[in-house]
Amino acid sequence: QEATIGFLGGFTGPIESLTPPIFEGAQLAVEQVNAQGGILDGGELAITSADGACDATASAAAADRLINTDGVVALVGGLCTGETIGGFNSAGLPGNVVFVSPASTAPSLTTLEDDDLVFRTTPSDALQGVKMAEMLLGKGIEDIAVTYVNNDYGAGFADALVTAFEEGGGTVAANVAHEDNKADYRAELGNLIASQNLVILAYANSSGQTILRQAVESGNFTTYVGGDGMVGDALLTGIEASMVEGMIATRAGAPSGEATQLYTDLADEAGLDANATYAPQAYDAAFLLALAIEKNGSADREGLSEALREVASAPGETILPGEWEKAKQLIAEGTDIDYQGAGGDLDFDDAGDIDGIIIELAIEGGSFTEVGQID
Amino acid sequence: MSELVFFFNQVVIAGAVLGSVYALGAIGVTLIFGILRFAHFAHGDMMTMGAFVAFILAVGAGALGIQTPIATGFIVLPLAMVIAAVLALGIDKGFYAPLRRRGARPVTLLIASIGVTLMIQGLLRLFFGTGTYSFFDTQPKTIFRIDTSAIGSTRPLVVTEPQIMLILLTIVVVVALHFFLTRSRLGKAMRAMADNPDLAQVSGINTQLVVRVTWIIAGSLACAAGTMLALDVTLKPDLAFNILLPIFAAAIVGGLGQAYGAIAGGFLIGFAETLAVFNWTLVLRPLRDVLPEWLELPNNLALVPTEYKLTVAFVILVITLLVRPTGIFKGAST
Amino acid sequence: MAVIELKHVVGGYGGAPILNGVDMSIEKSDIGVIVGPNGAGKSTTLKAIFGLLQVTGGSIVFDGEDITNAQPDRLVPLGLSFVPQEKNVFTTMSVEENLEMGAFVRRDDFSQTMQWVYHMFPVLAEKRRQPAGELSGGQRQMVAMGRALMSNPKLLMLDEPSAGLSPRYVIEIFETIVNVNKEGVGILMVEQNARQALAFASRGFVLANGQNRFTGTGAELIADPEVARSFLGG
Amino acid sequence: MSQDLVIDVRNVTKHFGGIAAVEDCSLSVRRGSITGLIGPNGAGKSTLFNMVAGNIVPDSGQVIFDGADVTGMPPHDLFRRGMLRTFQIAHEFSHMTALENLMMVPGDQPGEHLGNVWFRPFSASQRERDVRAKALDVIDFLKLGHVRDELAGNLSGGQKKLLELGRTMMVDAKVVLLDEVAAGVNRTLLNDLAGNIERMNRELGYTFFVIEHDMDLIGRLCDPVIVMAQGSKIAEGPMAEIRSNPEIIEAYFGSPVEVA
Amino acid sequence: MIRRSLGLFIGLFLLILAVGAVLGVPFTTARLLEAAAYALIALGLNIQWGYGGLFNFGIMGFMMLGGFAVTFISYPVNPEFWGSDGPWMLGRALLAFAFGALLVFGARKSTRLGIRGGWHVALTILAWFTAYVIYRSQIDPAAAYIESSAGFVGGLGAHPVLGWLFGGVLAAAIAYIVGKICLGLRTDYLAIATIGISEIIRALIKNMDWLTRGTLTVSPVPWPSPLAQDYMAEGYGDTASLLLSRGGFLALVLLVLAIVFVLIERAYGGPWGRMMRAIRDNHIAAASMGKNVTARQLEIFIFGSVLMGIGGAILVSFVQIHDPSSYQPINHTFLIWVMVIVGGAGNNWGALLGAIGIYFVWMISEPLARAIFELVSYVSTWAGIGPIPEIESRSAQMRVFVLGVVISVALRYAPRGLIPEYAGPRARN
Ligand SMILES: Nc1ncnc2c1ncn2[C@@H]1O[C@H](COP(=O)(O)OP(=O)(O)OP(=O)(O)O)[C@@H](O)[C@H]1O
Ligand SMILES: Nc1ncnc2c1ncn2[C@@H]1O[C@H](COP(=O)(O)OP(=O)(O)OP(=O)(O)O)[C@@H](O)[C@H]1O
Ligand SMILES: CC(C)C[C@H](N)C(=O)O
Ligand SMILES: [Mg+2]
Ligand SMILES: [Mg+2]
Repeated sequence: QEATIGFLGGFTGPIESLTPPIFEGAQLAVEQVNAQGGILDGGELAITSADGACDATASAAAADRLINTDGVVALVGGLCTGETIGGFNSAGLPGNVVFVSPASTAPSLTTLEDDDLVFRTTPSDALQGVKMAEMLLGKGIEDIAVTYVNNDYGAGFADALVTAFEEGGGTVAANVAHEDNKADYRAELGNLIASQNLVILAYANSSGQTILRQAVESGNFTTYVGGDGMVGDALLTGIEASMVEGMIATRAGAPSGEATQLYTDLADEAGLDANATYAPQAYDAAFLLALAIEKNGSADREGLSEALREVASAPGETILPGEWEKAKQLIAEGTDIDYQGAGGDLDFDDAGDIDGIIIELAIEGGSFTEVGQID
Repeated sequence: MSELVFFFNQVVIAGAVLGSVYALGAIGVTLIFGILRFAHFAHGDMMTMGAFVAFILAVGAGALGIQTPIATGFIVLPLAMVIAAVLALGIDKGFYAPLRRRGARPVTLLIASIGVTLMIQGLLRLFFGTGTYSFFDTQPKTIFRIDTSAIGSTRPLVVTEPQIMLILLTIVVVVALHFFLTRSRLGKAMRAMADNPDLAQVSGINTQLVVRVTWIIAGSLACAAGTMLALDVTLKPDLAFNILLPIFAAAIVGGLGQAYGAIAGGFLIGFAETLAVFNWTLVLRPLRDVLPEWLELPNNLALVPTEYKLTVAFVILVITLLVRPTGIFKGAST
Repeated sequence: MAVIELKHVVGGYGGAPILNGVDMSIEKSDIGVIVGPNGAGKSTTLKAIFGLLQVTGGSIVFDGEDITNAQPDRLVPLGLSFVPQEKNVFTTMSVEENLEMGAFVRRDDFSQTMQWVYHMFPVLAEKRRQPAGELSGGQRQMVAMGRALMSNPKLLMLDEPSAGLSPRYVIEIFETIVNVNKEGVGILMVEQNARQALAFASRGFVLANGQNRFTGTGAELIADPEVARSFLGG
Repeated sequence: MSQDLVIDVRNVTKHFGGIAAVEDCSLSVRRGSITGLIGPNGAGKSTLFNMVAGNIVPDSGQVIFDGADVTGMPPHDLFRRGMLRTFQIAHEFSHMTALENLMMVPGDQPGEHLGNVWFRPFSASQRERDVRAKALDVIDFLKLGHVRDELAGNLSGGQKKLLELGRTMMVDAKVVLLDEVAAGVNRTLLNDLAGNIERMNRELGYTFFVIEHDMDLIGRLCDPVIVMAQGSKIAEGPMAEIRSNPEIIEAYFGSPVEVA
Repeated sequence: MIRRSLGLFIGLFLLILAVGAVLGVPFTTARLLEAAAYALIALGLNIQWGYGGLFNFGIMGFMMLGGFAVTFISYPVNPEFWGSDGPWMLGRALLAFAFGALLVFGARKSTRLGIRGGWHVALTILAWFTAYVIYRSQIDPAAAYIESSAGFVGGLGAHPVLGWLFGGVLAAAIAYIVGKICLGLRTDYLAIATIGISEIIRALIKNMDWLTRGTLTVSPVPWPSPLAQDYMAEGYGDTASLLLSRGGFLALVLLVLAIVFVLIERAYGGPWGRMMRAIRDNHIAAASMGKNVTARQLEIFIFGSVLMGIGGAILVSFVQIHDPSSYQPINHTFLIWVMVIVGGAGNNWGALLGAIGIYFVWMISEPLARAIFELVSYVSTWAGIGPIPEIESRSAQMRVFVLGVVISVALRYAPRGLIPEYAGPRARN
């Protein structure tokens, strides 16, 4: 019996350069499932993608195609939060389809009415914001200027960060929203110079990069900080690396544990960048869905959400990235399993969120390098 | 004094740079409108395409080991402009000329140019993917930080090499264009044709030639504008499409068909955008101590919040049009 | 030798032909005047000569050269010049620039010609810097003629040059036309001020339904009672 | 005043930039007359018409129409009050057929209101038939029958002029302003037209205010004739009187052309 | 002409059938529904441009107004807001607004009191400024309060069809104001002014978080007809419920479209349409022939905008999310222009064909591009060059290319549109 899962992501639009590696992450999981015996009774697991364009409305049509034309069992995606919500509400909820987003981080997803169908393999920005605040305060940074892209992601993230930072005793000297996709942000930057520490919460392919470059050129700032949307090496094209050496960033990640190491090896083997933003999370999402389908015993949508919860959370025998054969075996035997992903433990709470790990990155020698977990 | 320098950096330089890009783009839009009577929507993507041409040339030059004192992007610009002009002629021949021959209305040409814009966008992404490129990957971008402590400022005056070049180029283009349009036979023929194509034809003006010249000018200026923009920011497939609306606004505010109008409009829109969101508190700060207690400076004294930045450009546009319905320089209309 | 010769020209605007076989022949010394009812094809005949519409039959020979369906930018340098009936000035350009455009195909110094035009129409000299769009109907007509004369044509074609002119200027325009003709420029014009025009025409053509009805000298046509009644208003 | 003035222009002035097109001009048109307006090119005749018909607002001065001050009133309101004009440069509706050009003229067509179109279609179509019949009559009279269904943009220059004139026959206007209708119209047809104008004046009581350069026509139709030069009225009287005024002859008529 | 139109519609029908066969009936139903909403909007533009010659490039703004309207009317009531001081404060802001409006109005009419020239201008500007300050002084705290206490004002919980109507009304009201200000402008100047206004509307809807939740999006917006979930709850199967629910919605939209279509066809065929064409052709002459050009253009502008508002509302109802940031000139305003021009401006059948046809092309362009790429990739692999990398991204990005080609080809062979405006004698009625 065969099964198809969908991938919904912004192949065009503001994160178009982040999307392909994320998709490859998901594909990697699917390849491994197929290489290790396939799904159910030897069927092939397929993955098919649609372009949600990081936009709620475009995503509605894309999700509709995946769900009602391609008939996918479940979906990895969307990436941007608006994309996930748009796709889910218009096609996911009516179609009773599980969405596992590897990247939608906005807090608004937590409260979405979803019939227990929406999950994510990355922690909410409610966490990332707090962690970022703690990290900055820990480094002795006492005042920041924040600029965020004016969407659910940026606004939610900024909100969490600012609250936490102020509660922790820091000063937010300026907090300015900006619109995506402009050629020039010098004016916005002019309103941010009240602090020398600039926090940019935006997408690397779009405003994030331009703002960073123009900030560097203006010479008004000394420290640069970015959120998950900024962590892509595309960010640094056209910026003299030495000027942003030491830029700090955060994103969801996993501690350097066994699972992460395993994934890194797998990715290297497949010729993928193991550090690509949200690629591990996408891998996890796809792998989890495969496990859930296996657990559910059929390529039906019915019951998948419970199955997903079961395979993802403790108790159970630990399954690590790539261990499909073992997992399949255990499921067949009726043993409970607990997937420990490349991006963390992945124990879903009631809202389908995970309590994840936020890692710190820094630019060293012209590219992002992991510094370690923020605790 | 720091405040003044800050103002200069934030408003004068930024506005001039933005204004120059808008102006260079808007000249092409306005000339095409004048001669061919339609709003050329693909102009933004012609700019991007031109920038990619320059980029390929620059990379090629780099690969050949050619080292240049100023950024290679500038050195290759003339060649890139020639290629862009040829491409523009090709686009006209392929997509607009057949429609003109069949006597299509301006709006049809406008929609055709939307078609062209979509095709260019698709092709650019096909060949260059969606990533960002920079002219300054291999060579550093020179940033001049002029120490202004002499006038008592703690901030440097910051201006980059591409910005200087861009402003210089704009001046050169403006002057050259002025002489071309008012002195040369061909320039006058262009104006005549913009005015009354049938009569121009009757006067023995080779209208085909005028159309070709228009595309050459528009194409090469688009290339220059795109390349300059890419040098100033970065190169990506949606580089100029995003500034298409302000460019059109500039052309319209200036008066369609009026080259000088386009320049004025470009700078008007550019400065409006930067001024509207400029935070006056930063300039007024030295007055902090003089001001009475009750008149405390708020944190943000910008005319509008930054999210309404583009809105300001359009409000100016609408108001200008209400006062002068065909733009500052009394433009043409179909 | 005829400066222009039309042989059984057939043509139109894409639909049914408007000209159904027009014959015409003008010497360099001639003033030819075409008259006829509205919609007869008079303007169309001039446009056909000037390559502004598709000629599907017959031939047009100018100064010994076949110019059937030739484009205007080839005809003007040959010495053909045309003043259309409507929209015949560049409204946004100054009067002077309008005249310059008339001399577009000339490479030599045309200031003499321009002086001559200003001399003929003193109003234009006064308004030389003003956009032609701001002139009164009659003034525009003068600009249009001036523009056409600037190319030093061998044959000047005029579509109702006197329309909208005050009597005094009608007279002046006609005098100018006669003078221009004396200097060796053939004239072919359409006129509704038919009596006045035929009075000095050496060739007259009455066109109706895209065909020649009567041909003769101006005086002959005026004298013909049939022509007078049907076409010249009694 | 003993005379019944339907149009009374009082001291109007209109400047375009630096040029005074009309300068402190006063003139009037008697009800039931056919008043001519002549003058050299650029005298300001058309500009004056534009001000009377509401297409241009005067800089100063007043326009009185039928006893009411209508200065600056938009053209469509003047039309409703019974004024109709033609244009020197034909203003046809080029993408509509000749017939439609005429059919759109009558005011107050019920079918021009969406409410009637949707909810009272009968009254609309009733009127439509009448309008059409009338338009067909006018078309025939103008000898435009063969181009009835041709787009007006494709008509010859003179045919457009005829259409322009035809509009005035579509409605019962109190006053009709004709701006050089004769220019470009075949003389034989023009004779018929002149006859018709006279008839409309006599039988239907139309008042005509006519700009014309064709002196035969003016002479035949108009009394009185007003002469304008450089933006203001310089003379008024019957044609014979005007013709004999040496100043006007010099400025306006010129001497006949010598035959080559 | 009739033959050709019929052929084109049959072709379109076949295209839809083919899409249905390849991509499934539920998918096709949904796209057909959206296409119908776009058709409504295209008809609105056809009225404005095709009949009225008004170069409206602010379609997106009116669609957004419709989207906002239906969200506001049909989204469930937010008790947190109504239980707080919010309504109070909003009421005050509303009063302040009314007061401000009165001030401005008064200043503009001050000529009656003999205040003229420079003083009049100065007074007007002062009135505008005072009104702005007064309004801001009330709305800013209200907005901040609502955002922090209740999130946003929520909806009214009424039936979505009421929301569509309100979308039309709201669009009409704004169109009235815009028209009053801008309709004096000619062609391209009007175009850019309306683009400007739609950008302003977008900025407002996107940033008035207290009213619209701005970029945080509102969902799910309710449907006017039963949802698939409802049918499922009644025990229908998955596919059946989906078909039933979408079919129901589609029927409703088609009904609206049909009514609108008949109404405007009627109007256009008669004297009203003739008058509008006359105004479009030559407004100076039309005015001299007694047509109140300004009023008529305003009428037509509002009429068209109402349809845009309703269409925008239907689209939001259907996708169930109101996301102000997903509105882009390129796929709202320009796409609709493409529909009307390719279809045939001035001809309602043309606009209908163009809207549905272009929308379907747009929808299938991605799978189509992907299929082409896969073929090429297959060939290149076979030829030893290797497969095309990143097929998914590239094909997603190529969809714009496909649309571009379709536009160019269509215009090349039918410059006046597939079913052009009929100019010539109209049937005797
Ligand atoms: N729109 C305008 N802008 C500037 N000047 C104008 C404008 N319209 C007319 N004029 C000027 O006003 C003067 C009067 O023009 P008007 O058209 O009224 O003359 P007219 O008496 O009708 O002449 P004609 O008999 O040649 O039609 C002319 O000198 C003309 O140049
Ligand atoms: N552009 C056009 N397209 C189609 N038909 C046209 C076009 N121009 C003119 N016609 C038609 O051709 C015929 C002849 O027109 P033409 O302009 O030659 O007449 P004319 O003899 O100059 O008349 P007039 O004295 O009124 O200027 C008319 O019936 C007219 O309807
Ligand atoms: C891919 C990510 C940058 C998406 C982002 N975290 C969002 O929620 O929108
Ligand atoms: Mg003619
Ligand atoms: Mg006049």
